[in-house]
Amino acid sequence: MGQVIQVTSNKKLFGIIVPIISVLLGLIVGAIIMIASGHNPIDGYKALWNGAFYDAFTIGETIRRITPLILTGLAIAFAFRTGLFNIGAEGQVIVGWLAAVWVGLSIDAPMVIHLPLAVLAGAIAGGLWGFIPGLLKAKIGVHEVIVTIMMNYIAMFVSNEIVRSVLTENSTTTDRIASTASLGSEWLQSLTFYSRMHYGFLIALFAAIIMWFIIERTTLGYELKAVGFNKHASKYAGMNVNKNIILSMVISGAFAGLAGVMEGLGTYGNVSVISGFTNLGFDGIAVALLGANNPLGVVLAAILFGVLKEGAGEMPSAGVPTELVDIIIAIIIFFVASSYIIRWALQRVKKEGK
Amino acid sequence: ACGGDNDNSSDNSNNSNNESNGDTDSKEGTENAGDFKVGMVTDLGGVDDKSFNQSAWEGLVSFGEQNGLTEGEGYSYEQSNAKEDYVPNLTRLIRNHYDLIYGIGFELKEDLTTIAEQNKDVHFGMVDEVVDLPNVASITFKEHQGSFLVGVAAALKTKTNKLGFVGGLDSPLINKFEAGFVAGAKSVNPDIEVEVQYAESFGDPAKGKLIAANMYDNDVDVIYHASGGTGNGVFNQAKDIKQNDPDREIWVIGVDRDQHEEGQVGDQNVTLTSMIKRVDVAVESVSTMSLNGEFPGGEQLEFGIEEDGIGFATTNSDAMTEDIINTVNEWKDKILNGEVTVPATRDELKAFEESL
Amino acid sequence: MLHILDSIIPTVLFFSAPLIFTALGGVFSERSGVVNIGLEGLMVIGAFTGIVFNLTFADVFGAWTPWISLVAAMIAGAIFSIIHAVASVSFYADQTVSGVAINMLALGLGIYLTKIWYGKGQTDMVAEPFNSTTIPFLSKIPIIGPIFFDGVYITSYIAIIFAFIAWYVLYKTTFGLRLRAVGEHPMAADTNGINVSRMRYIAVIISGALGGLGGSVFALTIVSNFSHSTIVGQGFMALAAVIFGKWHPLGAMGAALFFGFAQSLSIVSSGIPVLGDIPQIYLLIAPYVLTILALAGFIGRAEAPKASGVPYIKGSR
Amino acid sequence: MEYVIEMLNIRKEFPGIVANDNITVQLKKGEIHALLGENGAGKSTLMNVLFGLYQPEAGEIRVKGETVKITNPNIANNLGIGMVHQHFMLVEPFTVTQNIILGSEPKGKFGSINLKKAEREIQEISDRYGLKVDPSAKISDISVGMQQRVEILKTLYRGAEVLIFDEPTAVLTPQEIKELIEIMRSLVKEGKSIILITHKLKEIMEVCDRCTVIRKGKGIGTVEVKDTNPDELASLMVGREVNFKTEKQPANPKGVVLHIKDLCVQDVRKVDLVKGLDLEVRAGEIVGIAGVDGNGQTELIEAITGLRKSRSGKIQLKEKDITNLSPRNVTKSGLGHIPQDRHKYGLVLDYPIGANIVLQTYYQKPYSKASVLNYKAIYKKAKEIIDEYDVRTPSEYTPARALSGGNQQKAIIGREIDRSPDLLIAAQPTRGLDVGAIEFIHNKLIEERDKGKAILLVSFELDEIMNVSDRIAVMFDGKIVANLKPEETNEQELGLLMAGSTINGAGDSSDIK
Ligand SMILES: Nc1ncnc2c1ncn2[C@@H]1O[C@H](COP(=O)(O)OP(=O)(O)OP(=O)(O)O)[C@@H](O)[C@H]1O
Ligand SMILES: Nc1ncnc2c1ncn2[C@@H]1O[C@H](COP(=O)(O)OP(=O)(O)OP(=O)(O)O)[C@@H](O)[C@H]1O
Ligand SMILES: [Mg+2]
Ligand SMILES: [Mg+2]
Repeated sequence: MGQVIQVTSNKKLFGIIVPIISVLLGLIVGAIIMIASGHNPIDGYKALWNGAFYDAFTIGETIRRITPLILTGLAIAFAFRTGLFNIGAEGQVIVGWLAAVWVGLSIDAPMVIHLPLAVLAGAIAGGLWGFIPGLLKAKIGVHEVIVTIMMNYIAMFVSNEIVRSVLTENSTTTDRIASTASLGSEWLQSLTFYSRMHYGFLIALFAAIIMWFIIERTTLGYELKAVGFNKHASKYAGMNVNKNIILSMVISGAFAGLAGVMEGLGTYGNVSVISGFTNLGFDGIAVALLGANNPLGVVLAAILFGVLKEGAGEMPSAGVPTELVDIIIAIIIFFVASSYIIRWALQRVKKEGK
Repeated sequence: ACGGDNDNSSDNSNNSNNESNGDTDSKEGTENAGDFKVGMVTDLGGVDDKSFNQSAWEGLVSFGEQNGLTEGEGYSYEQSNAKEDYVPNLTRLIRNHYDLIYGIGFELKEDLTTIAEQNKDVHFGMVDEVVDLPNVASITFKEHQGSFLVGVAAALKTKTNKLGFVGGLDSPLINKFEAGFVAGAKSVNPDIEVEVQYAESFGDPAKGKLIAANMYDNDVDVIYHASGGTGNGVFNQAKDIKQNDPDREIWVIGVDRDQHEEGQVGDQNVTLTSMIKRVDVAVESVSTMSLNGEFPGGEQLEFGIEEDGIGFATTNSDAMTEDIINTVNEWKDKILNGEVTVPATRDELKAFEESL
Repeated sequence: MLHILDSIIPTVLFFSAPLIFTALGGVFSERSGVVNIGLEGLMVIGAFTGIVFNLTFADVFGAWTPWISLVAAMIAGAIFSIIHAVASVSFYADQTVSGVAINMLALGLGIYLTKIWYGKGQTDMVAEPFNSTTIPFLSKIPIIGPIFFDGVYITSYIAIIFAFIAWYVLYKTTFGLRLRAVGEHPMAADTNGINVSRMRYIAVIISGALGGLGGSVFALTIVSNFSHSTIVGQGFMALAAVIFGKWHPLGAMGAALFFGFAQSLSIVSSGIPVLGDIPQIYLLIAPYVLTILALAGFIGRAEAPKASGVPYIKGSR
Repeated sequence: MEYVIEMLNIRKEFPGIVANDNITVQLKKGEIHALLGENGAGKSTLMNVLFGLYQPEAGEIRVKGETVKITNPNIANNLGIGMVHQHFMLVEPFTVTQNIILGSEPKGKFGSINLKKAEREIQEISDRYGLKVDPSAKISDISVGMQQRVEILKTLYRGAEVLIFDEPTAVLTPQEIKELIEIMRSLVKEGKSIILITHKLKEIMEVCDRCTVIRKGKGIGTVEVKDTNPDELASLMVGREVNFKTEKQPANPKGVVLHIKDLCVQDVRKVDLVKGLDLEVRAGEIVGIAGVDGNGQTELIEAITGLRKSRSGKIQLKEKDITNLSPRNVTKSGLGHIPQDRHKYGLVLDYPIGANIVLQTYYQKPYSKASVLNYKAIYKKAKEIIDEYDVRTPSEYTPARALSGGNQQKAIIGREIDRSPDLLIAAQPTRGLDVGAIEFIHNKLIEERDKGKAILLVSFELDEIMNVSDRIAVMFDGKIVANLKPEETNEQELGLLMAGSTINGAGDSSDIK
């Protein structure tokens, strides 16, 4: 028994230590790369820091950047927990964005009705975009990876078309949404020197709690995880496997749709024709995996990710190309994924110590 | 007035942002602008996009050098890697007390508007879009005029009477290119057909190549592209055909700047001409106005042929023969003296075609 | 009709070739039990290497440059993929995570180095890209000749030949038998004396080489330079082809050709009078909708190699 | 005496457990040596050490007197050691031939495989030892018995002199067991030596020369089989007396609980495997279904439990028609099911054992309220069942995967019985379990019967059927062909019935051949 308890407490400890070590290693490798390419890593990192935390404005922008990443991270993590790989968060973001703005533009209502309605529209649109691959997976067994990839492109083209021919008269950007549908806040903006920070971060954090609650506390979460682990046993136990697969994709899509809502009702207040993907969905994959597919992990990973990405904007002032940050993030992910080797090394060190 | 020659040199001069070459350059400066600071925020293309970001930056560099400014301090740019970078980039310049800030490209309109509303004491230049604020000078171009001229050139060059137009995103801006081009071609010969396709992307060379392959296969012999990186595929396809069949007469018309270089294949060149948008001229002139205290705030400056803001390239002298240049110039004069009003939208184009 | 084929087939071939190469790489990797969503990143490395090599050595190698560039890209892809192999085979990393990291790292590194070396976000155009050719004799065959052998890229045919070679290797050789065994039941392979780790390393490195090849073929036949927008999503399309093709080399090739065909068709259609009246949006989404329909309609359920995605830890149960 | 294999003082640890603690086994040339021990005693571990899959922490291995280090299976193969694993090591989508030659393929041109040569060699070996296989069949399409023969062929193909069989008979039908025993005998005759792990003492008595007993990781000793008897072996292994003949009072059947009428069920390939079957099970009786694997038992159970649609016919549970209801509704109607394949159906291996205890009831009170789980109640129940059914696990939070097969089975049985269903279907409930565990489970089934529950037992073990059932229904070709009382029949008769003969003479036997 004693043995077991020790193992689990070790597990918790490693759960904290491994990411920290990984981040440090990532930064060290980043420094080495900077030195190798003739830059001063101290200047580089100072710039990175300033880019993310220089003043209230940058902090506000950093939070703004983190917000949708939390949601796409949750979306992908949620699907993963059910054994599904949702590469389609990207498309779900796009349709969520579009739907939220659509409602934001076309309805006239007081804020208490308008804003929730617009938010909901985005979540539903994202959910719908997840429903299709979920349905095909459940009923016909079509691999969700292909369908979600295809749905991304469809989302982009359809959204562009709707912006152009439904929401505007052949223009590339819609009007601003009514203020009754906006997540923006004078107060937050005045606090952060007109950054685009908006109340969406509360939605994102709330979504993380929701996901935690669904997955860990509800019978639905129990079923979803069971289906992810073992379809046959789930069927034996009387669960509706197909329903769970579809539901999982729908919920996942709804989270991603909410990420689009953040952009549509918060950051931009409109929707534009896009010529390429937002990358929110793809970055969400990294966030989810870095966060070990659990809600708290996703929030932390999104923070790390957002801070580094936002900070990167300042790095050229030290002469360092912004892409250094991508390299650093990739290396952090590698080390987290290869935590086995870090554990192994730590255990070695511990043993030697004794 | 074709900008083709200064492109090559500027490619090299602005290409390193880590080692500032401002020190040596500033000595050449004739006057000193004191602590005047001017910056620009690129859209997703970046200052080396061989397109209007690059052109704008060349304008700033030229302005800076002439006024003894240092790169990175007196004049600089902020590169955007994603849509969400626009605001932080604009703000970074404001925080560093820039006096004049350009937003390059229509995508920045919304964000620049917001920031300009919040910073009424800072001057802004909005390139390619119109922002109606007292502290913003809107700089737009009459791309349809330039497109009209290259349309004329294409019509003179084509042997099959079939032309192609490849657009990036189907948007009012790119429609302007389309309308001008079609109008120009049909003005020369109303029987000319123009095949129009949009790739729905400025960065999909594979699609560009597919579209070009299809067009050239359908006897189109001149393609005008207004599609950024997608155009790479168009050039690629034209060059490939040329390489295999050097005698086949097929052409590409470049956009924004002289794309002669892109058309080189062996000792031949498939770039017939390019529609040149002198963002550099515009940026430089607005900067100068601002330095001299004549900032055209709240105004919409439309750079066209007249303002020397739009032109066409004649670098490929083998293809752009004297005759063609002369005819194009005749049409240019007609535009200048108001004899021809070039359509800028599809609706205007329809009317224009009916009037032919 | 013939004319349409005549114009579609060559475009299908050049569009599909990079996908075929990369998807074959994916097949090797996944058949050995290592999920590889890093295909996109491997293509990026290939495109980057192919272009940089071409730019640097065009003067040295002349007309041979594109070919040697491909080899360089294959080597670079192979080396780069070792990272994925080390993480997912030796360090038991979650293979999806490692693949995501590969994608980020490749793009970051490619652009970073481009900026350091060229001082700008994109390279110049290469002087020695691939050009299409007309294959002597074959192109003279009536009907088929002009459609299949006139104005095509040799690389397209190499891709198809590679698919058959891959099929042979996977299904007819001892190496292939072992590789597939490792992907289905690594412990069984282990008890039969097969070195599971080594097989997986080899498979991942092959996928790196083929992904690098795919990326460089894309860059050298279609784009001619390298920038952040050179490879955007092709790797994921290749991944889709792997699954669409049911993890079979010829299936993956078929899927890649299908994608190319759907794309070409949507472009050609807008020139055909009857179809030209269809609103543009339907043509734009047609390739993707067609893929989903094809999957739902005829292809249906596909089972991945059983052990794919699962690190093999000796002695675990 | 010369030993072919000596494992001396072997110690093997896993995190938190010593699986082998100073065990010594010595194998003589030409003998069949049994390895006996409870579930989790460490038998498989010891053999995996010998086969090079695990490295021992201490101890020595000698092959023909020479000390060797076996660091991987390749070395074991080269030393002439072959192993047939407890869980088969076969690549399902591959053919028999491909599985056999994998890793030592005869080479052809261009790196290809010389299949002709391979098939010839396999044919030779298979003729020599009477191991019938279909070389071109896919593993997924052949019977378990043939799969086992493939495993044996694999070792022989590699020239094994010493064969390790890890619980080979657990998954075989009686007929197949008979064949396997013949095969082992012929192997020994050819000079091979065999280590046999089995829980069936009868088999040890029948074929083995000596037997080494392991208890809780420790070597207890080696005995000559001819000098011992099953009772002694059992008590050596468990450390107490074991009662083989299940004690039970005569049944007292009441009303009909399960009533099946004219049931037809198809398998995946849309072939009828249950063909108009009629069956009744009453409250307070155990009905054992005897039959050779593949006569529709699996399909019958799946149809009753709702896992598979039936094509026609009617299934009634007490008063309720449960034909083609969903598994959830069937369960709710009062059915418990101990599935044949515990890993596939019985457990979510990645869930804690505690979470598995509520696999069918998680949505009910008190385990959840308004869809919110109540972990306290869940784990309280889990603890109860773990205690009552003697499930050996570090805690109720341990993942089910970490438990030994026997303990996993006990947890499943505990879960199913605890719900107190009117009808309990027990499919192969004791497969792979040690005698102690079997005794325990049989007693539990009888206890339930005595509480007035109906029990349907499906087993390929005639012993088990004879011992536990109150009534035996013989299933052949998708139908119940006979209803018998265990006291009034014997194994011979059952065997004949299961093979398709009718009770009185050769009436139907003509169309069965
Ligand atoms: N890979 C492993 N990691 C950790 N523990 C293990 C591992 N393999 C076996 N064990 C543990 O070692 C002990 C011995 O297991 P082993 O499989 O050798 O038992 P066994 O005697 O073969 O039992 P059975 O009759 O059920 O097959 C058990 O407690 C088991 O849980
Ligand atoms: N607080 C708790 N108390 C008791 N049992 C719990 C508790 N939390 C979770 N469980 C049980 O453990 C199961 C697995 O939960 P757990 O969160 O450990 O899963 P996991 O897949 O390991 O999650 P994670 O990714 O967060 O590590 C749950 O489904 C539940 O049955
Ligand atoms: Mg065992
Ligand atoms: Mg066991």
